[in-house]
Formats: sequence, structure tokens, C-alpha cells
Amino acid sequence: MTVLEQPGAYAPAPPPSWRPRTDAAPLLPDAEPYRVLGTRGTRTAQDGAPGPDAGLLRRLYAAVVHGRRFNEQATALTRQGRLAVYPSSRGQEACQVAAALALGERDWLFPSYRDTLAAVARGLDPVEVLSLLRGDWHHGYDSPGTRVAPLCTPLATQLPHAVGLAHAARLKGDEVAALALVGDGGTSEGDFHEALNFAAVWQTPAVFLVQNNGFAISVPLAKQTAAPSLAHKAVGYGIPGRLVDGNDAVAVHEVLCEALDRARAGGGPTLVEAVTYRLEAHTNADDATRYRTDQEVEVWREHDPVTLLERELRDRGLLDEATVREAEEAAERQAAELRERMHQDPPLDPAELFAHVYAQPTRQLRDQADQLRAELEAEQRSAAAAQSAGSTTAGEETR
Amino acid sequence: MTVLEQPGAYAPAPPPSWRPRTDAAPLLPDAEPYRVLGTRGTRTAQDGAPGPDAGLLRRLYAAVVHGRRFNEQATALTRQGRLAVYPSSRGQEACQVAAALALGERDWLFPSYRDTLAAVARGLDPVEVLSLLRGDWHHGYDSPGTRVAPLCTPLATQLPHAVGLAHAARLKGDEVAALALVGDGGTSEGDFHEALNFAAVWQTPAVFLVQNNGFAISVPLAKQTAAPSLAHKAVGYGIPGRLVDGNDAVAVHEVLCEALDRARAGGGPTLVEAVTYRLEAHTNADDATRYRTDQEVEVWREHDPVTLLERELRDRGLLDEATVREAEEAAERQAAELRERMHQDPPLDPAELFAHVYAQPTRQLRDQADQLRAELEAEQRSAAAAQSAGSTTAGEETR
Amino acid sequence: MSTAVRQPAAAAADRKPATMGQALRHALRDAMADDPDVHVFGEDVGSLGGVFRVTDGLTAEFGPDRCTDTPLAEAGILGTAAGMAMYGLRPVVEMQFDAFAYPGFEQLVSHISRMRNRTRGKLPMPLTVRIPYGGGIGGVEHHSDSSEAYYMATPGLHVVTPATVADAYGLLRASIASDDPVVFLEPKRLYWSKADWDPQEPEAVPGIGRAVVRRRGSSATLITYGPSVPVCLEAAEAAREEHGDGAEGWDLEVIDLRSLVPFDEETVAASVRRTGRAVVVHESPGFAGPGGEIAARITERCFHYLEAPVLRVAGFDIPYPPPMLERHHLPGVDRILDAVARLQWESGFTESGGFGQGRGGGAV
Amino acid sequence: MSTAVRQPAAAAADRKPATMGQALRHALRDAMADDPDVHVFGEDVGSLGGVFRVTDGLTAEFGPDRCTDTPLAEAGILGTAAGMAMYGLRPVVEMQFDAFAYPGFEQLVSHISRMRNRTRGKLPMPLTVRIPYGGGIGGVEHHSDSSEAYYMATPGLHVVTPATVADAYGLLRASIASDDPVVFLEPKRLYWSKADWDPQEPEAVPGIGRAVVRRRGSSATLITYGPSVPVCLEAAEAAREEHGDGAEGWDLEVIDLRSLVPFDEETVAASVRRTGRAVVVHESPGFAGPGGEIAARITERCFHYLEAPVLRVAGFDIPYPPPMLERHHLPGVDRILDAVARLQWESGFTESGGFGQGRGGGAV
Ligand SMILES: Cc1ncc(C[n+]2csc(CCOP(=O)(O)OP(=O)(O)O)c2C)c(N)n1
Ligand SMILES: Cc1ncc(C[n+]2csc(CCOP(=O)(O)OP(=O)(O)O)c2C)c(N)n1
Ligand SMILES: [Mg+2]
Ligand SMILES: [Mg+2]
Repeated sequence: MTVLEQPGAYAPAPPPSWRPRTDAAPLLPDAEPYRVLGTRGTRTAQDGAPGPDAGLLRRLYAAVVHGRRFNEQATALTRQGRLAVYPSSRGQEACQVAAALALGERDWLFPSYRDTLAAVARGLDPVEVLSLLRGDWHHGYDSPGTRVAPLCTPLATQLPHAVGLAHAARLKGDEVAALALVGDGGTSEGDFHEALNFAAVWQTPAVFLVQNNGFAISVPLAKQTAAPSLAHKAVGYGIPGRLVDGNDAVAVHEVLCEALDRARAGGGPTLVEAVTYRLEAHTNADDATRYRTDQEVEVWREHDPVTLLERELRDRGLLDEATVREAEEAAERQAAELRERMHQDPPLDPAELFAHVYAQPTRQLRDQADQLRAELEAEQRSAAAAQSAGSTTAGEETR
Repeated sequence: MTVLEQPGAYAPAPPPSWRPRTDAAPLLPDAEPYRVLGTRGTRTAQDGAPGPDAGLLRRLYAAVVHGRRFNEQATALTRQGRLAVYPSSRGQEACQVAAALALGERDWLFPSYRDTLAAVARGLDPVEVLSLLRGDWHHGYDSPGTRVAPLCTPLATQLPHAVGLAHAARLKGDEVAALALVGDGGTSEGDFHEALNFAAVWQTPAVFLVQNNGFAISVPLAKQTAAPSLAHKAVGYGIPGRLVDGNDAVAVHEVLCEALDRARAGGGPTLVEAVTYRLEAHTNADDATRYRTDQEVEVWREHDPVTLLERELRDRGLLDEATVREAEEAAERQAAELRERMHQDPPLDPAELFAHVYAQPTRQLRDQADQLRAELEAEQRSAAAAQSAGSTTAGEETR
Repeated sequence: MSTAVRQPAAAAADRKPATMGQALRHALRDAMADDPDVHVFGEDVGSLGGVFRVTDGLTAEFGPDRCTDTPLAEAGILGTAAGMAMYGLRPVVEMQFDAFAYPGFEQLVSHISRMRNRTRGKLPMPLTVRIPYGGGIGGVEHHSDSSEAYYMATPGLHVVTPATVADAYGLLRASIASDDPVVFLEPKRLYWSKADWDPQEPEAVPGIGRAVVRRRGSSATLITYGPSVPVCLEAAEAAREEHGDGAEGWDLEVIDLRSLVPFDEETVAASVRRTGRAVVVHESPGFAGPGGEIAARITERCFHYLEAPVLRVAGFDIPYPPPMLERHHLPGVDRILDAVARLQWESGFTESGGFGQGRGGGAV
Repeated sequence: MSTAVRQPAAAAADRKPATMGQALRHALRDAMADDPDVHVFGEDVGSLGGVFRVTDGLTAEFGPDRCTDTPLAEAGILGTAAGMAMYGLRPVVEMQFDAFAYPGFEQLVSHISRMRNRTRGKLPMPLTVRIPYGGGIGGVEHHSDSSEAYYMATPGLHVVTPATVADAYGLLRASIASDDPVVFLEPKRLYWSKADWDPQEPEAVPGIGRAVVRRRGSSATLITYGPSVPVCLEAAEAAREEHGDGAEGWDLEVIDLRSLVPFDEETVAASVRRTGRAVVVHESPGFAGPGGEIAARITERCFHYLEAPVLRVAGFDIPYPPPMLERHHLPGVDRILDAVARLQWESGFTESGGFGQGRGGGAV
């Protein structure tokens, strides 16, 4: 059996018989980002859909509260010299958390450097997640075990990986979908284009979530694209494009679940654009005042993902002070634990530099490992010598 | 004055105030490729537009007749060992000729390896145009002088060049547009994506003509894309997409002229998809029977660009036998001249290998040029020695 | 300055001749038959069988899911291959020509070569990137690059290149079986080279990382690989005869490296210590090409055995020439023998200080 | 094994200190002021002034048409730069980090480097590609590559890299003025290095293609460039003192190559002929790195002057390490002095045959 049969190949007939392959209309995103939070009156009236499940709302709430605290803690760790760098997802917690919770057990997540929170919300050990940004190794968690690919630094390069993995799973007959995260800036890279095209042609069970947070470092979206929306790019690949309020955790979760279900069922990929905003600078090392005003940020603070969700829960009577306190305390506990663990120096072994380059180190690498070992031993010996000399002197002095 | 002001930047306001930047509808291509030839009755009735100008029809006719003959001649030259390889544009002459004739004097053309005919139709010396495929040098004509960029082999890489050149012209205040040609296969490359995005964001006076000839070597369009049409990709960049019958020289010419005029006037780029068909194999070295049937080709032969145009001229009473004969004789003359000139060995100078690598050859290149010169002199000396020895012997023998 | 391509000695017999292209096809076929996780994909590898026909018949035998025509996008091909490898498959991808692998450079260098290291072995990349490379077939611009220097300089990749029909099969099987990414460079102009080789009983060859002495000799060592191996063997034959000013013939040893990474220092050093002289020969431009590394490394290990500096005969430091001029660029027999002649055979040269601005300076 | 970065001797004075980053910014500014055809563009070069602030203030002074934020796409940046050069502009583009230039590799290698050659000089490519490179700043994965080997192996490119504040200005001006494409490699960890340098009267420096002896010496020559220049100068200072088993200090010569292409054979060969011993030092992985070419070339030209093989001290043959381990990877003073110590100072070593499987074998 082949999974690669082309759904409705173009008729090779010449014009006028030739027609576009499919109707573009159903692929186009809505004229307005999809929202759930705060729309209860209008929406149920409109489409009769049941409101979001209370359990889900509570889980999302606990996760965004934790996520907000996690972002704060990680940023603090940069100031304490415990992280080399941290790209905060403050303001984007709804996307991060919804992405993690939308995934099925066997689904894979393909995050970028900004998506630590999505990995943590999926249940990964935050210290392992932060390995790249701490700098003790390039990557800290067990990817096959967690079904979370390494945090990816070269922009958009993780998208073809997601497509390949999902394609491989489909070839093997496994019901696995891949969710790949990318920024608005990343959509300009060739790899974005190539990945979406491969996925569309192969009907790969991959979902692409663009977190459009308004900026690629300093470059605003208007200098990144002239498209009506990034979701409109979907039609150029022949896949559906969805536009969603990225600060509405419930809406993002719903849209992603739908897309992932469709993908697993063989319905092909989806491009989702989540409109959101990066409330902090690009990373702790960036200076956002160089390219945007406080007023602009202020407007987005009014649309904060944590507040939006909290308001909904309160409106629906699902949130009492005890629940709030409980969520906050849990977040605080986790932050404290993270802080404490991150203040311990990570185990480092210079020999690892040579251990994983190939399945078997080459002769050259073995020689180099030997060389480094010898150097380090010499270093230690002279340090020890200096110390014993020093302690003798010290001893003599105090004598 | 800046040319880079963003036309209507996104409002950074959060949803629900946030809306797609522009209405996508006007950017979407028509549901059917635009045609002119053979539609006179219907079209004038429908939109009251005047029929195509008789002079233009005649110029296009002469050019496609010549183009067809040129393709045949060039293919013949491969069999005679006078071209290393030839990718024929037979079946695509309408696109080639229309592209050349649509260009203004100062506009630039960015052709691919298949677009020799477009360069020839623009008036370039065919022998110079064929240099790459003959193999005497990589490129044979004066690009700045002719405003035709080198025939480009790495797919889609010429598109960002076109964007850069048109952008530079605009920065300098020159009214210059660039027309870049690319195949259906080339649209899958990252460079296609990046070029169109740059052009859209910068509102560059560039027009992109995709000659969708159904195949990328052996790979049919259905394995290349799942999009409704390639023209639908335009909306993802926020530029208009046009769909045109690529075997209808008049329609292609009209659509390109419109797009180029708009570009020069500061209206930004356009993506045009011309639906056409490659009647011959990918190149003389290819075996098309491996991937397509004769029946399929037959259907397209019925929609031949030369016949379509000829029929129109006859229908409109613009073509008498004398004109036909005249066009054919002119084509024949040009083919004969080409054949004759291509049968002369091109001048070759091995020293050129080192002459153009840098503005000033490096010391290493000078040494290498010396080395090659010495080798060639030695070769000549020993050949001469062998010959004089040989002629002596021969002389002795006949004595 | 001949650039004619001849078969290695073993190929002279004509009983059951197979071409290198056929041997490669057999290797792919057998690897796919033996292991359902082996997937072949790339541009035109399906019904066309690839532009060099190396994948001919694979889609017919294994179906389009196992041998798949991709959209035309090399970064996409390499990137999806990486993803497939992450799920446990063993992708074998084809780049259509050397220069057309460049669009995928970032995926190869930033991901494929580093994924195992990044993940401490959790996500190995058992994938093979087949790249037809080199010139000598009259290809137009961008169709004749020798790009091995780029891959050699990228830690984490293996770089393998066969010169014989048997090695084409054996090394490709070994590459596909390798748990590490292999850039498998196929010398274009040897695709049609023939040898007596039986697909039913493909002869065993040494593994990846082992160089082979293709011809024993005592005067000097020619160190080479891929498309230049037959040329060096031809040069060695020519060198046997008398030459120059009535001097005796040279008895040249020829080493086929077979894999540039890992580099087999032992075999090469042992030979050079014996002969005391060496010339590295390759088609790739000389400057910052493979020969620099090889010469430097050999010199480090054999300095006091060397009677002369290790010389290099390489392509010039220029973009690959157009078809009608390529014969001037490719290292041919005469150019190799010229270099051998410059290995300071006169005794006066062995004195310290005797050699300086000699002819050797600008050879590559 | 210190990896501390110190200023070259000239920088010790503190009268009007400027950083290398500032000197680069002045070079861009002055080039733009002098020639309206100079256009700067890339990711974040506008209001942000680049992540290293090298383009700070250019948009404010020259407007967004002259210093332009591009969409995020490196092939697009290099490809449009090529097109702009075709129309007579002189683009100066910034790649944000070394590894993020790889997506544009095809445009650089297949077009920018070859366009002049392809068009017989009709379409020169007077463009400059600025790439911050190398490690030592605690950058995470993909932010510390030394990618010079790739560019050196590409005929048609110049490869230039400054090590001093004055050179940063002078060489960048020369690169922008060059009618050929220049890959201008900016050593990241020297961005904040300081020297006494006056933007009003920038001192004249030798042009592209000229190496400079930064420190005179007689014992051996350290050949280096970019980020390793200060380290070598430090090593040379340390070598003056007594060391080892009470042996006398070495007087090391230090050569700063300044441009890898064109490579200044004369200056280097003259020094090595004088000292008879040489070590090449760079951060890039050793295997198939710049040092191989340099060592091989020097050996070809100076064979009979050499008392020992040219050794190399380079980064290991591994992907660049994570921040907490990078100090082990970077060539530091101790590792350089170890290599110098292996240059066969004992007279016994100079006998032919005395050196073989010695310590030098696996140094790089
Ligand atoms: C290929 C590549 N080019 C450049 C960079 C440098 N860089 C890191 S983040 C960034 C901006 C990314 O913006 P976006 O995709 O919108 O994601 P965000 O940071 O906003 O989440 C840039 C240019 C990179 N990481 N990879
Ligand atoms: C980057 C790159 N990859 C691969 C190739 C090899 N190749 C040459 S032509 C071709 C097919 C191109 O198809 P299309 O773009 O539809 O143009 P057509 O040949 O049909 O005019 C391929 C794969 C190439 N030239 N460049
Ligand atoms: Mg962003
Ligand atoms: Mg095509």
C-alpha cells in the first residue's frame, strides 16, 4: 500500500479545459482571528457549539500561570549568570501551553529556541529543557523518549524535520502527528516554504503553528511580509490556513486539536497563524526600546493571555480564590525548585566533546581526546602543586 | 526620499481589532487561465475590449515561427555535436516570445537555461546566447548591454537577482522593471519564496513568470505542488497572481505588459503562471517515454502555440500565403545562418581560465596560468616534433 | 596532458562486465531488499530512475513509498531526510549534481552532521547523501564541481568516494549501513567505467575509513581518490618507461583513499615512509582543497622520511571550466609526471637550503 | 590552557581607545558617506543597529533606503545583493552569525563567487559579506562557528579577517572598495577589544592580500589570523621566559595573515625560511581547515629550511562546543607552547628517520 497517491492530480489537459486543482476558498483563513475567550454570548448564540470544557479550562489555567512564572524565573536566572541567554515567551504563554496540551501521547513537538515553555508544559524536566540556554550541552532531554525534538536555533530548519518525521511515521503505519512551531520571521526562510510544500504534496500529518509575535528581533511584521496574513500562505501550498487569537489559550488549543486530529486521520497538514505578542525583549541581551514604543506594548498588555483566561474562568464561575492561590503556589514551588537546581553547577565532562561526534570516534578524535586529557591532568597537577606550595607557605606564615 | 515606506503597515493592535492587512480576493487568480486567441466572439461581447492590435499579432507570429525553427535547429546541433546539450522550448514558444516582446528597452530579463529563445527574440545574437550550451564559455553575451542576465542553471536562484536589480534601479530612480522566468519545478525552491517575499515587502518592480510546462524533468506538477494553481502562491506574499494560457502568445503578452507597466509605475510585483507544455524531452539527453505517454503529448499538440496564433491571424484575415512564406523563409534563413556559424569552431583561449576569476589575478593564479602556458607550449613543441618527424618519414616513403 | 579515463587494472578482464552505475544501483536495490527502513528519495529518482539511472527500477520493485520523487528542493530533501532518520528510517537521498547540493548546505552542516552530537547519541543520523561529483563529462556550468573540501571540513560527516566498480557497491552498502551520515561522492566520469563484477556475489571490500594500495611501487607515492584513481594508475604505468633526460623509469605506488573522512593515516604514512616521496592528486581546486590537509598531515607524520616536500597536483583555483576547456583543468598523466619529476631526484637537492623558489611553488 | 583574549601590543596605550566594533561602524559610515552606491542591508541592521551594533546609526544618518532591514532570509539577502551589484551598487550585507550564512551558501558559491568569471568581467560583484565568526563569547549552538574553510575553498571569493582595531577599519574599507566579492569575517570575541585609534584620522594599513609580522622573532614562526592573533602574541610573550626543563626562552615571530585569500605566500615563506620552524594556529577545526593549506604550501616553498614539520594548533574536529566547555576547544597559550615545544629542538631529532609516531601525530 502506498501513502503517496496524489489526491486528484492535475488534469494535463490544456486550457480551456484546465482548471485550478481545487477551490481555493475553503483553504483561506477567516477574516478575523478565531477567538473563544470572552465571546461566550456571541458564539453560542451564533453556532450553538458547547462552551469549552471546564476541566480543560482549569488545566490551561494552571499551565499558563505556571508558564508565566517559569518565564520570570528563567529571565531571573540570566541575571544570576545561570543561563547564557533566555528568549522569554512572556505574552505567548497561551500558544505555548495550548500547543503542549493539544498533542497526543505519540505526537511529536518541534520547538524553536523560544519554545522552552511548550516543552515544560508537556511535562519535560525544566532543567533538561534549559540545557541549551544554560550552555552545559546543546540539548538536554531525551528526544525519542519525550517526543520533543531539540530546541532549534537555525530558523525554520525544524519544519522539514517535522515533515520528515511525520512522513516516516505514516509510512510505518503509526498514527503520529508532528506539531512544528515557528516565528513570524521564520516564515520568510526558504525552509518554511519547502517544508510546507513537501507536507502538502505528501499529505503529511504535520501541523505548523506560526507564533506571530509581531517581531523578528527588531524587525516588525510589516517589514517581514506584505501578505494579508501569514495564514494566507497556506493556499499557495493547497492546505488550509487558520487564523487564531494567539493569546486565547482555548482558541489555540481548539484549532490545534482539530488540525492534529485531521492530520492523524490522513487529512493532511494545516498552517495555523496565532496572532500574539512578545511582551519582553527578544532575549535578555536585547534592547527592545530601540525598535518599539511602550505604548505599543501597553496595548498588548491589555490583551494578556493569563488575564484573558482568568477572566473567563471567573465569568463562568470556575475560579475561586483557593484555585487561584493553589495555581500560584504550585507555580512558585516549581520556580523555587528550578532556581535551586539551576544554582547547582551542572556536571561537565570535557571527554564528551569527542564522544558523540560519530558512533565510533575516529582515530583523530581519539588522539585529540587523549591530548585534552593529558592537558587537563597537567593542569590539575600544577594546580595541586601550586596549592600545596601555597598551603605550605600559608602554613609557614601562620606558624 | 525613501522608496521603502511600507504601504499600510499592520496595526499592532491585538485581536479582535487586528484584521488581515489587505483583502485577499483581488490577489487571487481567475478561476480559468486568461485567453485571447480563439475567444474573439465571446470576449468582445463580454468585456467590450478591442481585439489585439494587428501589428502586434504579426510581430508575435513572425517571432513564434522563427522560435519554432530555432528550437529545431538547436536540437539538430546537439546531434551534430555542436551543442553540449539543449533544453528545447518547443511548445513554449508563445511564453518565450511574449516575454521578450513585452519588455521595455531598459527592462531586464532573467532567463533560465530553457529560455534561450526569449533572449534570441529580444534580439540577441543566437550564437552568443548558445555559448553556455555549446560549452565554449559559461555565458556569451553582454549582459549589461543587452539587459539580459546570464542563462541561469541553479533553479530559482535568478529570482532574487531580478529582485535585487529592480530594487537597485528603483533606488536610483530609474524606471526599470525586471522580468524573471522560472519553471514549475523551480517554484518549490526556497529561493522562489524568498525572492517573491522580498519583492512584495519592498514593492520591487519585478514580474515573475512561471512557465508551468507540466514537468520538472520527469516529475509531474501533481508531485510538485498541491496548490490550486501556482498563481495562488501570490496571495501568500500579498501580491496579485495571474493565470494565463501559456500557449496563447497574445494573452501572455497582454498580461506581462500590464504587470510590467504596473511594476514600473511603482505598483509592485506580480506573479504570472503561464500554463503550457514541454513538447520535447527535458533536453536532448532525456528520455521522456519513461515518464509520460504519447497520448498526453498528443492532446497538447492540438493546443500548439504556433497553430493557435496562425489560426487567429487567418480568422482575422491578417495572414495570406505570402506572409506565411515570408515568415518561414526568414526563419529558415536565420536557422541556416545559425547552423553555419555554429559549425565553425569557437575561438578558445585557455588563458581565459585565469583571467576573470578576480579583477586582478592572484599570485597563485598567475603561477598557474604560467604553468598551463608552459605545458601547452611543450605539447605544441612535441606535436610539431612528431609532425616534422612524421613528414620526413612520409617524405622518405613517397620518395 | 591526457585526461583520458581508464579502468583500473582489475577492470581489464571482460567476462561479466558491470559499470559503476550498475553496481551502485545493485547496492541500493540490495540494501532496500535487506532492510525495510531504507528509503530512497530525491529529484527524478522514481520513474526516470535518476538522471544517471542509478535508481532505475527501484520504484517499480519497491513502490513509490520506498523510492520517491520529491518536490524540487534540496534543503527540503535533506531536512525531511533528517526527520525520517529521527523516526528510525535509513534515508538514502540523491542530490542531482554536486552544485545542486548547495541549497541544502545548512541542513547538512547545521543539523545532519551535528544531530548525534547534539543529542548525545539519542538521535543518530543514519542517512546517506549521494552526490554525483567532478568533471570530465562535458557538463555545463554547475554540473562538474568537486565539492569534497566543504564536506571534509564539516565534523560529523563521513565522506566516501569509490573509484572501482567493486568499491561502488561495497562502499555504498557500508554507507547505508553506517549509523552516521555519509556524504557519498560518486565520480561522474566513472559511472560508465566497467569491471568484471558479479552482482550475485559482490566481492567483499574493506570498510569505510580504509585506504587501499592500488599499485605497489617504491619510488614515490601517488595519493588520490575517486575520479583521479584511474588517471594516477595510468600515470604510474607511463612512469615505468624511460623518461626525461634518459633517466630510469619510476616505480610509483598508488593509494586510493576511498574515504576522505575518516582519513586512513596509517596506510598513507606507511607508504610514504617507504617511498620517501609523495604527490597528492585530485580534481578539486588545490587551494584549501583536500590535498592541503593530506600533505600537511603526511608531513607531520613522516617529516624525516621525506626526500622532498609532498607536492600536489590539483584542479586550478578557478570555477570549473566550460566543457571545451575542461581538459586543461583536470589533472592528467603529464601533469602528474611533471610533479613527480619535481620531487628532487637529483642528489644536490637533498642538501638543506638547496630548494627555494623552485618550480614547485605555484603548482597548485 | 588560557583562552584569555588580550589586545595586541599597540592597543596597550589608552589615549583615545576605540573598540573593533566601533572601528567597523566607522568604516561602514565613511564608505557610505564617500560613495552613494554603498548600501548596507541585512537582518536587524536598521533601528537596532545589528545585534553587535556595528550598523548603529546608519539608518538614522542615511535613511532606510541606504541601510535597510530585510526580511529574514539569508539566500534572499545574498541573492538580492548580487542583483543590486549587477546594477552597479556596492552592497554590504550582514549575516547575523556564522552558521546563519549557510542558508545563503548556494548564492555565494554558485553565483557571487563566479559571476565575474562567468561574464568575462561584465558583471563584477563588488559586494562585501560581513560575517561575525568564531567562539569565545559563550554563544549557544550555531553561534560560534569558524566557517572560513568553506569560503577559502571557493575560487572567486576574497576572505579577509582583521585582528586589530586599525585593520578592522582599513580592511573593511578596502573590502567595500574592492571590485570583487569579499567575505569579511569579523572575530566576534574581538568586537570589544580596544586600541588607541582615531576615527578622524584612521591610520593607513596594508591592503588586502598582505600579511603583517605582528612580532619579530627568531626561534619559530606562529602563523595565525583573526581571533587567534592576540592569543599568539600572548603565547610569544610567555615563551620568552624560561620554560620546560630549564631551557632557554623562545623568541617567537607572529604573523597575522589578515587575508586568507589572497594568501600572502611571500611574507610567510620569508619568515619561515628565517626561523626554520612554524606553527599554524586557528580556532576552526584542524581537519581540512585553513592550517592544512598553509602548512602544505609553506612546506612546498621552504622544505629545506625546515628543521621540523610545520605543526598546527587548531580547534578539535568536533562541532563547536557548548559555552561551558568551549575553553577546552579554543587554542590557548599553553596548547600553542606545547606545539612549539614539539618542534624538535633537540639535535637528535634533526637526523633523518628519528621522528615518526611522535606526539605530533594527532595534534590536530
Ligand atoms: C537561519 C537563521 N538566521 C538568523 C538567525 C538569527 N535570529 C535568531 S532569532 C531571530 C528572529 C526570529 O524571529 P521570529 O521567527 O519571529 O521568532 P521570535 O524570535 O519572534 O520568536 C533571528 C534573526 C537564526 N537564528 N537563524
Ligand atoms: C538547484 C537545482 N537543483 C536541481 C537542478 C537539476 N535540474 C535541472 S532542470 C530540473 C527541472 C526543472 O524543472 P522546471 O523548473 O519545471 O523547469 P523546466 O525544465 O520544466 O523548464 C532539475 C531538477 C538544478 N538545475 N538546480
Ligand atoms: Mg517573531
Ligand atoms: Mg517545468
